[in-house]
Formats: sequence, C-alpha cells, structure tokens
Amino acid sequence: MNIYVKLAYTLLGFFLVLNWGLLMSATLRKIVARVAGRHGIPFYQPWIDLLKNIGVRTTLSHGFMFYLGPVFRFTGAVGMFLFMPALFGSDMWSNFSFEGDIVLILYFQLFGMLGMAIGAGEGGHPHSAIGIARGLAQHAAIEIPMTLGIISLAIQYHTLSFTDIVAAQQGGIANWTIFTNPIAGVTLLLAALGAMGHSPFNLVKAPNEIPIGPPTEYHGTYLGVLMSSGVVLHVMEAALFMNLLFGGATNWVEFIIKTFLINFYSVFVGVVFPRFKIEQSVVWFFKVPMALGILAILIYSF
Amino acid sequence: MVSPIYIVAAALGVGFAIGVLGKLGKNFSGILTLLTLGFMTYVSSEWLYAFYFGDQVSTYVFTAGYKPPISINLLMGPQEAFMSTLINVIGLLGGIYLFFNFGRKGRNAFVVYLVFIMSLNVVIMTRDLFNLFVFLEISSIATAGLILIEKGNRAVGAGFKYIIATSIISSILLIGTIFAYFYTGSLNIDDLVKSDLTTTTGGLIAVFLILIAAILEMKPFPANGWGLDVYEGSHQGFSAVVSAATATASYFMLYKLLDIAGNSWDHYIAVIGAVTFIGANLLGVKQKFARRLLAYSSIGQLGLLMLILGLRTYLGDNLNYVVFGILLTNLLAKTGFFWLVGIVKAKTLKEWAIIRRKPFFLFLMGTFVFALIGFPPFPSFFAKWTFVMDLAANGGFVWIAVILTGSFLEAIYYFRWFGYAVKADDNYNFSFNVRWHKITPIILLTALLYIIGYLTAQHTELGRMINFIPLFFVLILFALDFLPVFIKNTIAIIGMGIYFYFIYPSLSDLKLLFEVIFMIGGILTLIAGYAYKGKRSGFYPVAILMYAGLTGLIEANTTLQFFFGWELMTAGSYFLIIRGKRSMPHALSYMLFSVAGAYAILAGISIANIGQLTTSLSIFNNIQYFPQWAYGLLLFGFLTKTASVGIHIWLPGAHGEAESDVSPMVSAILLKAGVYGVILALIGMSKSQYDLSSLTYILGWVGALTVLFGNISAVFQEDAKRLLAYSSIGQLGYIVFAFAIMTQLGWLTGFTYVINHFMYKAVLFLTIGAVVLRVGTHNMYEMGGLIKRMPLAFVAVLIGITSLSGVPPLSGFTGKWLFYNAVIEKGWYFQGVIVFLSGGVAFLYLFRLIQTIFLGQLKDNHRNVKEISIWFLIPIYTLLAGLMVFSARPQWVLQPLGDMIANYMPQNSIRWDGAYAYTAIGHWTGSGVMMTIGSVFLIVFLILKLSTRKAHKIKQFDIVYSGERPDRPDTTHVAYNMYAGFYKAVWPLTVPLAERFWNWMTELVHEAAGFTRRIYSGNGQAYMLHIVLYIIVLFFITIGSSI
Amino acid sequence: MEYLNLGKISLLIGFILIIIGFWGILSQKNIIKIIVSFTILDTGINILIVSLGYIKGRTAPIIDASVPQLADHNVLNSIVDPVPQALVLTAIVIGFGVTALLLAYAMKLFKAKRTLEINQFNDLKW
Amino acid sequence: MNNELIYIILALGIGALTIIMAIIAILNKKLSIAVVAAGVVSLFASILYLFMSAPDVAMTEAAIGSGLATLIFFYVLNKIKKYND
Amino acid sequence: MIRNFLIGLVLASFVYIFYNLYVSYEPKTELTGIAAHYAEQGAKEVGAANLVTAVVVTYRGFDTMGEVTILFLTASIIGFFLKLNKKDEKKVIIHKGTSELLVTSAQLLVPIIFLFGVYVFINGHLTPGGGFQGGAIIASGIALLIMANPNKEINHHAILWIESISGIMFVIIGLLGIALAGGFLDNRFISLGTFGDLFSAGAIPLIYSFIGLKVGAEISNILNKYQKSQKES
Repeated sequence: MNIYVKLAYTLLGFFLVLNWGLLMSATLRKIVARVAGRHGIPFYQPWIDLLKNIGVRTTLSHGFMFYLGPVFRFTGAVGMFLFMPALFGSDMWSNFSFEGDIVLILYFQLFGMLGMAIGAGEGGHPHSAIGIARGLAQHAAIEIPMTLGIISLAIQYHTLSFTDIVAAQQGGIANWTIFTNPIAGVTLLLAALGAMGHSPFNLVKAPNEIPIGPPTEYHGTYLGVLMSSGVVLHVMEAALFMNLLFGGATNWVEFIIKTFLINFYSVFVGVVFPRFKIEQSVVWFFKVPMALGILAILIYSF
Repeated sequence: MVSPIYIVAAALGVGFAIGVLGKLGKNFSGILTLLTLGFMTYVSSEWLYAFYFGDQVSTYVFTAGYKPPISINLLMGPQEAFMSTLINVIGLLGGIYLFFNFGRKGRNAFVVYLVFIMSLNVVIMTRDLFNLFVFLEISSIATAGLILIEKGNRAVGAGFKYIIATSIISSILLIGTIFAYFYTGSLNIDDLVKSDLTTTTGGLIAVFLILIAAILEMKPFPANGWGLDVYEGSHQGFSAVVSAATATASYFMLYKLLDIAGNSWDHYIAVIGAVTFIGANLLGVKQKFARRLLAYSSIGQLGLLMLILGLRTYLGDNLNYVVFGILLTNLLAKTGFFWLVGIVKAKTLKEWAIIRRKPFFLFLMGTFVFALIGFPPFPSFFAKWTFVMDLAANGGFVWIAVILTGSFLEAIYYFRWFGYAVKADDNYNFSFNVRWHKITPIILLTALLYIIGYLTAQHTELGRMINFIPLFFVLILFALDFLPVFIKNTIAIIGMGIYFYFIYPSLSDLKLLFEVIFMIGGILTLIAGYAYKGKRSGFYPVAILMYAGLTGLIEANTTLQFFFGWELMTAGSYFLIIRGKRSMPHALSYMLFSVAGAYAILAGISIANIGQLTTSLSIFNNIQYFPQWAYGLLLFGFLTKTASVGIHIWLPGAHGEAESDVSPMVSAILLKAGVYGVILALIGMSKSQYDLSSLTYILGWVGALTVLFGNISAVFQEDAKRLLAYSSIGQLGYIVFAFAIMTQLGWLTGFTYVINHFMYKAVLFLTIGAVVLRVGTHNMYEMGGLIKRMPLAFVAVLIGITSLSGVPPLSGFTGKWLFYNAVIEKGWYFQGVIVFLSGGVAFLYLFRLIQTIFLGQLKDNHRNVKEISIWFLIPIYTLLAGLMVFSARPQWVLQPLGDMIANYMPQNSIRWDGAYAYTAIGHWTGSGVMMTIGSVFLIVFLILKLSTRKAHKIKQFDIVYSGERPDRPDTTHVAYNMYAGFYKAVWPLTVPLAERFWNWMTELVHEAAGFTRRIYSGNGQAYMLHIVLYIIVLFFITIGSSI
Repeated sequence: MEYLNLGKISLLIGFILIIIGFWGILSQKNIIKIIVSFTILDTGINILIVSLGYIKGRTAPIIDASVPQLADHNVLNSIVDPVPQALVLTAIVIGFGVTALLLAYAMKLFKAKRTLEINQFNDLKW
Repeated sequence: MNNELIYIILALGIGALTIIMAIIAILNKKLSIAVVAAGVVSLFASILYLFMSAPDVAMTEAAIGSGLATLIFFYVLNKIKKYND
Repeated sequence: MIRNFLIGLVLASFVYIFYNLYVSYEPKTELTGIAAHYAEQGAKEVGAANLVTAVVVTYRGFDTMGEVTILFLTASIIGFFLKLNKKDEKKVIIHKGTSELLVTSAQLLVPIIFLFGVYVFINGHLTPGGGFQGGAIIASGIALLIMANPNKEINHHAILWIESISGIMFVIIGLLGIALAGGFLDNRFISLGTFGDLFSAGAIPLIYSFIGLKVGAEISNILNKYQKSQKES
C-alpha cells in the first residue's frame, strides 16, 4: 500500500480513537457519578475542556524539558496507537504494526511515562515528583503479571506478533484467549487494572493528597496535550488487552464496544475498591497476580 | 672456577683476622666484611653462571684429600649454586643494610655475621651429615648472637627462646645422626641414601629423628613460636636475612635429607607444609602489628616450600623451577619488606599510612606485596602456575585447593596492609628517615625482582610469548611521572592509539569487538583526564597497566598469556580503584574477590590442561577431564569480575568511590573483561563433547538473580555513583544471563548488551563523575535542579538512561526485544520474567538519577556551578553519537555479530531483511521505529512550541503552591528516601544477605585465627613443649605403628 | 651376662640422662635450671655416642708406636671405633659454646627483668 | 675378661650415681647445688668414657664439661646473687 | 595440670622411642664402614698413632674447623653481649677472702698447667689429648689466675693476637693442603715422617698446636668476659 494512503488512514484512525477516547472518558465519569448518586458531567464536557485548555494563553514555562514532557507523553500515546493494529484483517487500519511486536508496545508504554516524568520533574513541584515515584513503583509491580501473562501467551501462540495472536483467536468467542488460556487471561486482566490507573491503583494522581500528581505544574496547552494523550492511552491500553485476550476487533464498532467494556471493567473495580497505598498495591501484585501468572506459564511449559 | 671451599676459607680467614685487624677501626672491619661477602657472592654466582649459561657439571669438593665417605665432601651443583648465590646476595645486601648497626656493637658483630653467612653456605653444600649438624649449630649460635643487635627486652627474650629451641632440635638431629652412623658405618648423606637404613627399627627411628629435626628447622606450625619471635623480636635488618637466607638453607637441608627416607616421607612433608602454610597465614589475618605479620608470612612461605617439596613426585623435573621461582620471589620480596619495616618503623599496620609521605617507598612496598602474592611479572607467578598445572595433571586437586586457600589468606592481610599504607588516615606525628645504606639494598632487591621476573618469563617455554611492550610503556610512564597531567595524558592516549593501530589488523570477530571496547573506550575515558590539574601522580602507569592487562587478554593465545593478562589487569584496576578518597575497604574487597576469582580461574585452567597436548587457549574447547569442575571454576572466576550476585559486594564501593574518570574505566570497560572470559568459557562449553546444560542453567539463574538484586539495590541508593554501580551489577547480570542462554539469539542479546552497557554506562559514569567534580558530593539529595546549570550534562544523562531503560527507539530496546525472543525460544520463562520485572525496577533508579540530580529544585550552594568540563563532554558526546548510530542502525553491528555467533551457535534463529529483523516469534525494525517515533515527536513538539511561543521562562522555584511558598527550595526537592513506599513493599529483597554472609565468613576466619593464636603464649618453655609434642605426635603418625 | 655389656649399660645411662634432661627442660621454671638440664641432656647424648662406638674388650684407638708394621690387621681387631669419639669431641665443644651463650643470655634476661622465671619473658606473643 | 667385669660393675655404680646426681641437679631448689651436681654428672661421664676406651673424650669432658662450664655457671650465679643482694 | 600431663606424656613417649632404640641395639663386634678404613689405613695415610686425632684433624678436619669456629663465635658474641660501658670498665671487684693458699698455688701451678697444656696438644697425634684438651687445660690455668686475683688484667691483646694468628694459620694450612696436597686441610704437604715421632704425621702437630692455642685463647677470652661482667652493676 502506498505509504501516503497508509498515513492518511492512520491519521484518520487516530482522530477516531481520540474522539472515542474523549467520549468514553465522559461516559465513564458519568457512570461513576451516577453510581455515587451525583448527576455528573455532560457528554461533551471533555471536548469543552480540551478546547478550553488549548485555547487559553499559555504563559509560563519551566524550561526545555518542561515542554518535552507533554511531547513525550503524546508521542507515547500516538506510538501505542501506531504500533498496534487497530482492526484485525484490515490493511488500512493496521497502522505501523509491521514495525514491531508486543515487546515494542510493552516498552513503548514507558516512553510516555519517562518523558512525562522528566518534564514534570523539571516543573520542580514536589507533588509531581512524589506522584512519579509512586507511578514508577507501581509500574514495576504491574510488570509482574504483565510479563508472566504475555509470556504465557507467547508460549501458547508461539508468536509475539499482534496480528498473529489476534488471528489465532478468530472464529468464535470460544477461541478467545480469555477462554483458551483463562489463567493467563485473568492474570493480564489484573495487570490491566494497574495499567489503567483507576482506583485502587490511582495513587499516582491521588486527588486529595497530591492534587493531580505529575501534571501539577502543567496548564493551558500543555494540559490539553496531556489530556488528549491520556484519553488515547486509555483506549489503546484497552485495545491492547482486547487484542491479547478478547479476539481483537474486526470493525470499529467491535473496537468501541470491547475497549469500552474493558475500561468499564477497570472503572467498575475502582468504584468498588478503595485506593491502595503504594506498598499495598505493590505487594498485592506480588501475591495473587504473580501466583496466577506462574501457574499460567507452568501449564504451558510442561 | 674458584673452588667453593674458598667461600669458607675466605670467611673464616677474614673473620679470624678481624680479631686483630679490627683494631684499625670498626669501619675497616665492616668494609673488610663486605668485601669478603662480595667475594663469596662472586664465587657462588660464578658457578651459577657456569651452570646455567655454560656446560658446567656438578662438582664435588673433597676435603683432606680423601674421597667420601672417608672424609667430608662438598657438592657444588646447579641447585647449590643457586641457593648459595641467593644466600650470599642477601648476605651482602644485608651487610650493607646493617652496616652501622653492626658497627655500634663493635667488630665482633661483623665477624659473627660473616661466619653466619658462611655457615649457611656450608649447610647448602655439605654432603656429610655430621658436618651439616656442626654448621647448623654455627648458624644457630650466630643467629642467637645477631638477634641482640636490636636493643630491648623483646630481642633478648626472642633470642633465648630461639637458642633453646634450636638446641633441642640439634640434639634430636645429633641422636639421629649417631644412630644412622651406627647402622651404616658412614656419615655421608649419599651413602645414607643408598643404604637400607629404614629396614631396621633402629635405623627407622634414626631416620625419623634426622628428618624431624630438619622439619623443625622449617618452623612447622604450630611448633614454631620460637621462630615467630625471632622474626619479630630481632632487628628487622637481620630478620630479613634469617627469613631469606636461613629459610633457604633449611629448605635445602630438608631437601637433601629427605632422600634418606626415599619417597616414604613425601606425603607427611606435604601435609606438614600445608598445615604450616594455611595455619601461619590464617593467624596472619588477625595480626595488627607489622613485624609479627611478616613473621607469620615468613613461616607461611616456609610451609609452602615444604608443601612443594612434599609434592615433588607431582612436579617431577619442574620441582626446581617451582622452588626457584617461589624462593627467589619470597627471598627478595620478603627481605625487602623486612628492611622496609626496619626503615619505616611504624608499629601497627594502620600506622603504615606514613609510608606514603615518600611515594617511592609506597612503590617499593607495592612491588613486594604483589610479588609475594604471586602477581606477574614476578617469578612466583610463573612458579605458581607451573605448580598448579603439574598438580592438576597428576590429580592433586586437594593440594591445589590447599595452596590456593593459603595464598588467599596471605592476600587478605597483605592487601589490607597495603590498603592502609595507601589510604589510611595519616595523622601521626612521627616520620621516618632514610639513610642511603638502608635504602640502597632495597632498591637493588626491587630491581632484581623485576629483572629476574622478566628473565624468568623469557627463559621459560611458556612465558616466552608474552608481549611485554605494553609493560615497558607502563615503565616509561612511571619514569615520566614527574610531568604535568596534560603531557602524560597525551602520551598515554597517543600510545594507546598507536598500539591499537598496529594491533587492529591482526584481530577479528570477538577479539576485535572487545579490543575496540577496551582500547577505544580507554582512549575516550582518558580524554576526560585532561580535566585534571597538577601531576596526578601515579595515575597513568596504573591505568596503562590495566589496559595492558586487558589487551593482553585479547592477544592471549595460550592459557598462560591469558592468565598473565588477567592478573595484570587486576593489579592495574586495583591501583586505579584505591586512588579514590574513601575506597580503602572497597579496594580491599575488590582485590580479595579478584584474587579468589583468579585462583578459581587458575584451578579451572589447570583442570582444563589435563591431558592436553597444547597450552593454547583452545583447550577450553576440548576439556577432557572433569569438565563440570573446570568450566564451573572458570565461570566462577570470571563471574567474580562481572560481580554476579553473592560475589558482587565489592563492586558498589569500588566503583562508587573511584575517581570520576576511573569509574567509567572500571565499570564500562573493565567489567567486560569478565564477560570476555565468560564468553571464552561458554564457547568452550558449546564445543564440548559433554552435556553441560546444567551448568549453563545455573549460570542463567545466577544472571537473572543478579539482575533482580542489582536493580532493586540500585533503587534505594542515595549515592549517585553507587546507584550506577549497582546498576552495573544488574546490567552485567543481563549479559551473563543472555550468554547463558546459549543460543544464537541469546548471544546476540548478550553482545548487544555488552556494546550498550559499554556506551551508556561510560556516558553515565562520566557525566555523573563530572557533575560530582563540580558539586563536590556523591549524595543525590545534596544536588537537584542542575538542569539549568549544566544542560549538556542533563541531555547526556537523559539519553543514557533512556537507552539503559530499554525504551524504544534507543538501543536499549534492541537488547530487550532480542531478550524476549531469546528467552521464549529457549524456554527459560521464569528467569526471563525475573529479568523483565527487573527492567521495570530499573526505571525507578534511572528516574531517581535524573530527577534528583538535574530536576526539581536547585540547592542554594549550587547557584553558580558551571557546566561540566569540556574534557568530559568530548568523550561523552562521542559515545552518545555511537549510541545513536547503534540505535538507528542496529543491523550494522548486529548482522555481522549474528554471523560470527553462527560459528559457535549454529541455529539460524534470526533473519535480517534490510533493517527488519525477524525471529520465529517476533519482528521489529530498529530504524523504522526510530523514524516513526522521531517524526511524531518532532511534529508534536513543533505544534506545542508554536502554540506556547509566548510563554516566558520562570524561575525554578516559581511553582504552583496555591500562591504561597512555604518551604525553602532545598526542602521542596524530592530526593531523599525517594522510594519509601516501594521500599516498604520490597524490603525483603534488599536484605544484604551476601554482605552478611561474607561478613560472617570474615568474622569466622578472624575468630578462628584469634582462637588458634593463643597457643603462642610467649612462654619459651611452652614452645619447647610444643616442639617435643610435635616430635611425639609425628612419631606416632609416621613410624609409630611400624616399629 | 648378655645384658651386662658395658656398651649397653652406657647406652642406657645415656638414654636416662637424656630423658632426665628433657624432663628438666620442660618442667623447671628457672632459667638456670633449664640450662643445667641442657648440660645434662648434652652429657647424655655424649655418653650415647661414645657407647655406640664401643666394642667389647678393645682398647683406645691409639696405635702402639712400637708395632706400626703390624698395625694393619691387628689394629682392625683391637681398637674401638674412633669416629664416635671424634664426633663427641666436637659435640662437647659445641655444647660448651651453647652453654656459655645460654648463660650469657641468662644474665641478659635477668638484667632485663630481675627474674629468672621463664614465664615472665612473654613480651612477644600471638 | 676380668677387667671387663670390674668395669661393668663400676659402670653400674657410676651410672646409678650419675642418674641420682642428675635428678638432684634438676630437683634441688638451690641453684648452686644444682650446678655442682651437673658438674659431677659430667665428671662421672668422663670416668665412664675412660672405661669405654675413650681417653680423649674423657679428658675433654673433664676439662671442659665439668670444669670450665661449671666455672661459668658460677660466674653467672655470683652475678645474680649480687643483684639480689 | 594439663601441662604436667603433657610433659608426662612426652617423657613416656620418649621412653618408648628410646626403648625401641635400645632393644634394637646390637653391640658391635667388628669395625665397619669408614671406621674399618681408618683402622686399616689411618696410620698409613695420615701417620698419626692416635686415630681419634687422625679423624679429628684430617679426615674430618672440616668439622673441626667448624668446631673452632663455634668457640670463636661464642667468644665474639659474648664479647658484644657482655660489653661493659666505660664507667663499669674501670670498676674494681671487691673480693673478700681470696685464700692465701689459692694465690700461692696459682703462682706455682699456672706455669706448670700451661706447659702441660702445650704438651697435650703437641703430642695430640701420639697420645690421648690434643688441641681441644690442651687448649682447655691452658684455659683452666688462666681461670686459676683470674680466680686468684679477680682484678688482674690478663693481657687482652696477647690473647687476641694468639687467637687471630692461630686461626689464620689454621686456615692457611688448610689452603696449603689444597695447593700442595689433596685438598683442604690435607696434612700430607709436609712429609709424614716416621710413624710415632713427635714431628711426624705431616701437618697434624702444627694444626693441633694452632687449634690448641686458639681454643685456649678463645675459652680464656670467654672466661675473661664473664669475669669482667662481674664489674657491671
């Protein structure tokens, strides 16, 4: 396929994902509010927020790295989108997934985190640093079920390529990994809870402790960029697990439903459970998820 | 040829004459004595020369004109010539050293000394048992007399203990002698050897008594309290002579007499030697006083000699080579050491810090320490090598363990001592003076050590191929040490460059890769040296010494050359490390682990050597006996250098406390030497006909755990350089793990990490080192916000940590991606998970590094620090350029590497299609990802920059705090104990079990030594009891059952 | 009668003196006593040596000057072994030298600490 | 033969005396007596040498062992006594 | 207690060792080995009637040289051991009651003792005795002198000279043995003479005389040192 056509489709895909992300975040927030008995925000609120952020005059800068933080973050989000095939079986929507496999995605998650961390660090606000420290610690813990689960999958499918994994899950719900390899599936779903960053794993941004955490110093356009990368990331995280566990998506509707459900699942858990302290969350990952993950590998290595 | 009888005649004639000629003045007697000693030296060395360079045959000297056994005869053979030359040289130099000490006691002292040296000559040469007894008595009496040239009660007590002990011993010898005569009718040793003395009960006992006396003269542990006291109590100038000359004579006496019993005593001698060697060195570990420490060491060396003698059947024709090597080094170095003690006059080891007020003395001391431990290029290195090889060839594995254990104990105290000398606090108000007559002999000895070391290497089949050019370069730099740093640095860089230029064409593949890391890395890190002012005394010789060792490793074709290079590298790096301000204990532990590792390598090579027709390094590929042990030992040895978990405790301190430009040398470059060794061993294992997968499996786990513990420990460091050091441990764990996988992918991963770690660790250590130079502290919480002051350093660190963390698109990800594929292909899932999990942990410390140093709030006292030195920036950015190229075009390096690996690991599991890499399970393109990410990044950046173009820069402390600023900038900086929460979760993994274990071991050794040494109560009578008990015990062990 | 050989008796005396000497050396605390024990030990060894050269019923190894020509065969059968005697001469002189030296040491030691108890001289230990 | 027997008997007697003297030398508290006893041991030994056809040795032992050595002992004892006074 | 036990153990073990030596001892009935050679050839080869002397001075002359050296060494060591400082040197020993008898008999006996000593060592190759015995006898003469008059300065220089010269002569004669005869200390560079004569046995009388003088001087020296040390406070 012509690279420019490809590029055009990719841009379009990204636009779709961005808007879906905004919508999804509004929906989820509304659901949470309703559960709590509040009215909640209107569906269009995120768009308003985004436009407002981009629109206001951005007056302050803490320096070069301060700029780069959002850039890293946004690139990270875009990269997540680029290196994962959005829809299975579609040449148009497979993005740049030919450039790498799951390992690339796994490590590319860190790209945004690192940039954000450094940018926020230059902001110089202690809350940012504390938030980042927590985030990194928690991420290190999430790696346990994440890698265990992915290795289990890799053993199962003998591949690390998204396309191949999704291809293997075609042909009915029964072929989904969550059913063919339920232990690894559960492990990964537990990891997903951490990766999504909702309660009980939301100490990074713990609103009433270190107000919004890492992005404390960011405002205006910076915040707009951060916000858009945030919503894209939410979608793409969900898409990751969708591809790994739930058969991927062959069309945008399926994509939207599945990513929504995965997000809903993590929000739902968050509503039910109170926030963990950082050591609690780390230790938690060392327990059940790790045990399950080991089991998932043991099953396939013998 | 002057007959050796003239040695006796001259000594006695002059001795008697001094009685009257001495009236002409003390100095006259002294000079006459020295001239006579010179004559004696001449006579013996003339023979020595004739034996080794001419075709002289062993010659008997008959006294009284009758053939033996009718009258006494002397034998002058190659060994005798060697031993007596040694004795006479030491005697002559000792005479110079003690010139004025003797003078103070009057001319009699000179006479006694002259007769003493003469008597030792006769002990060496005589072939008559009773004559041996007489001259042994002469030497004992003379010793007892000369002890008293030292003033004070200690010397008197020591002398008394000495003379009663030797009297008992010679009584025993006399009883044995007379019974031997009674049963054989001859006193000639050759006759006794030929006789069937041991067939009768009486003869058996006679032989026992003779031999036990000879053994007791060797001061066997524990019946040697008297010997220790002599070494400690007498004047150190004289102790040196006793330790060297008397020891030689005693050894040779035992050597001569041992034949009377045939071979039946060999194993007893070996065990006695082993007990002495280990016992004495063990007690040395606990010792705080310099003099007594040397005493223990001297006893230990005697034990080693006995051990060698007892193992002579293993050695065959090499016995003399080994003995000469050990004796020569021991004699010269120990003598020099005693004399040094006599000059420096510091009592405790810690007080030896004063020696560095005169750096030349430090150099002398270092020479002696390294010679005694058996480092190249000293003769003992070659001797020890041959010894161990021969032992292994004949199955003497237990003995190898014994020898290496004893040597290791010795290394402990010598290096601790040397560490004190180099680094202990020097706040003493006493100093030491040097007089020419005291220092001249020491310098001569040192020169002899080096020359003989060189000659030994040149004159042994094995050593001839060793490339000494780099070592001469080291010497040149030593000579130029007075020049300013700028010139020396230039010389060093040019020298290395030229060397690399000439060596480059002869290398390929593996060797080329490592040589590039060693040499180019070396040159780059040396560039940073321009940042230093002044002379930087002693830095360049030792740095080049390390590089000489490293390049020696690469060029090595034989196992000996390899080990030679290994030891040089160890020595050089030790000196580099100990230069750090607070690095004394760390340098010690580095050295001890290195020595232990080197011994493991030596043992491994010796096993590998069994049954081989060649000494080439290729024997690693074809180990025929005990392959598990051989490879296991080799790997263990190499892993001490790569600081695998459990044996890593030396690294954080050693690397963390080293100088700013030394840390990258020892981390980015030196550690690769261990990796090179591991690779060599693994190549061998891959070609081995045996199944060694269990060994690689263990190695894999070791690597994986090293990664985990290295990374987790790094997270909780407050010291930036220690953080990087722990990070190195983790990184080396990756490398070891990757190579242990033993597939093409695994090895490719390993090499990727080798290259990566070389580059980013050099960048990080150089940058952090340069920052440390500017801010004057290692503690990260004392820094912060430096991004504004040193942006270039920040960018370097940023790229460095991005790469290290494995985030795409930089080269770290290359390693991670290969890793996943390798691990899954191999099926090492759990090890793999541990490794990947640690990758996440790495993120924590990397962020901490950049956050606490460069981000956050600036400290008040750093408001005016400058950007790091340009001399650091040059190598840093050169390396960064390399890093970027490797990231963008990994295939340039990985493809040829993959082809090379295919020679060893034939699976073809990675396929390259231009920039696209495919494995069985995954795919990835380095340059594609880089381009994609790069363009997205650029676009987003430009958009953001445009939309915020009006934003103005504000001060660092201008932060959102609800409009208030309640804290000082310092306290607002998040740095100290940054991962408190994480710590609460993972603290069980940070318990320093390895450190506790080694501390516990150290404690154990010290306790054992402290308990054992109580037998040396200082009571002369107890010592006599020890001697007779020793006789009794040995009697019942040896012949008690057979009579 | 078998046991009543002069050589055997002397040998026994020599052994007993040696053991007494060792006993004294190991048990006596006084340095002078230790030295005395040494001389006894020495004497014992000397007796031992001479008795080993003794041959029953023979004369001293001095050839009668009047019959030099007959010496050859007769001498071989008429004298005791001269070698141990020669050795003992040396041993006695050496013993004297050592004793003199030991006594000089005893004086020095006494001067140093005003005592002759050997267990007082333990400045050097461990 | 007769001579031999006489020598043997004498030797037995002297031997017994020697051993007694040696024991005295070691056990007696008084140093001077111990020294004298040691001298006597030496003297008896020289007689024993005579019996064993060793006149050279006998002379040496008598002159050096029992004579001069004892003399030196007394020098030292005398010296020590002086100190103690 | 443990110590006494150990001593007992040691002594018992020595008894055991010596018992074994004793029971395995078979008295000699024949001369064997080198002794037989000396008995058969000694008179012919060396020319000394006293075979002990032949062994001591010639066959094992090298031992004897060592032996002389030991005495020399002891004297030298004691020389610097018991060296007095200048003040003590001048002190006078207060001697109470040197008996008249001793003084008189000393005056009378000493020359005779000296003469006897000289006789013993000159005739060393013929009769029992020799350099060591003669030397010891001379030294006892000097001992008697010293005892009779503790403050008498015996001629220190004379002793030194005698000691030195005789020592050097001993070595030179030994070397002459190499130059003119079979080896170091060979006595045959002077004609063996008539067996049994005073001037026979080659260089033996010469050597033994020098040994006698040297031993006498050395022992006197030792005695002298001890005597002087009495002055020290």
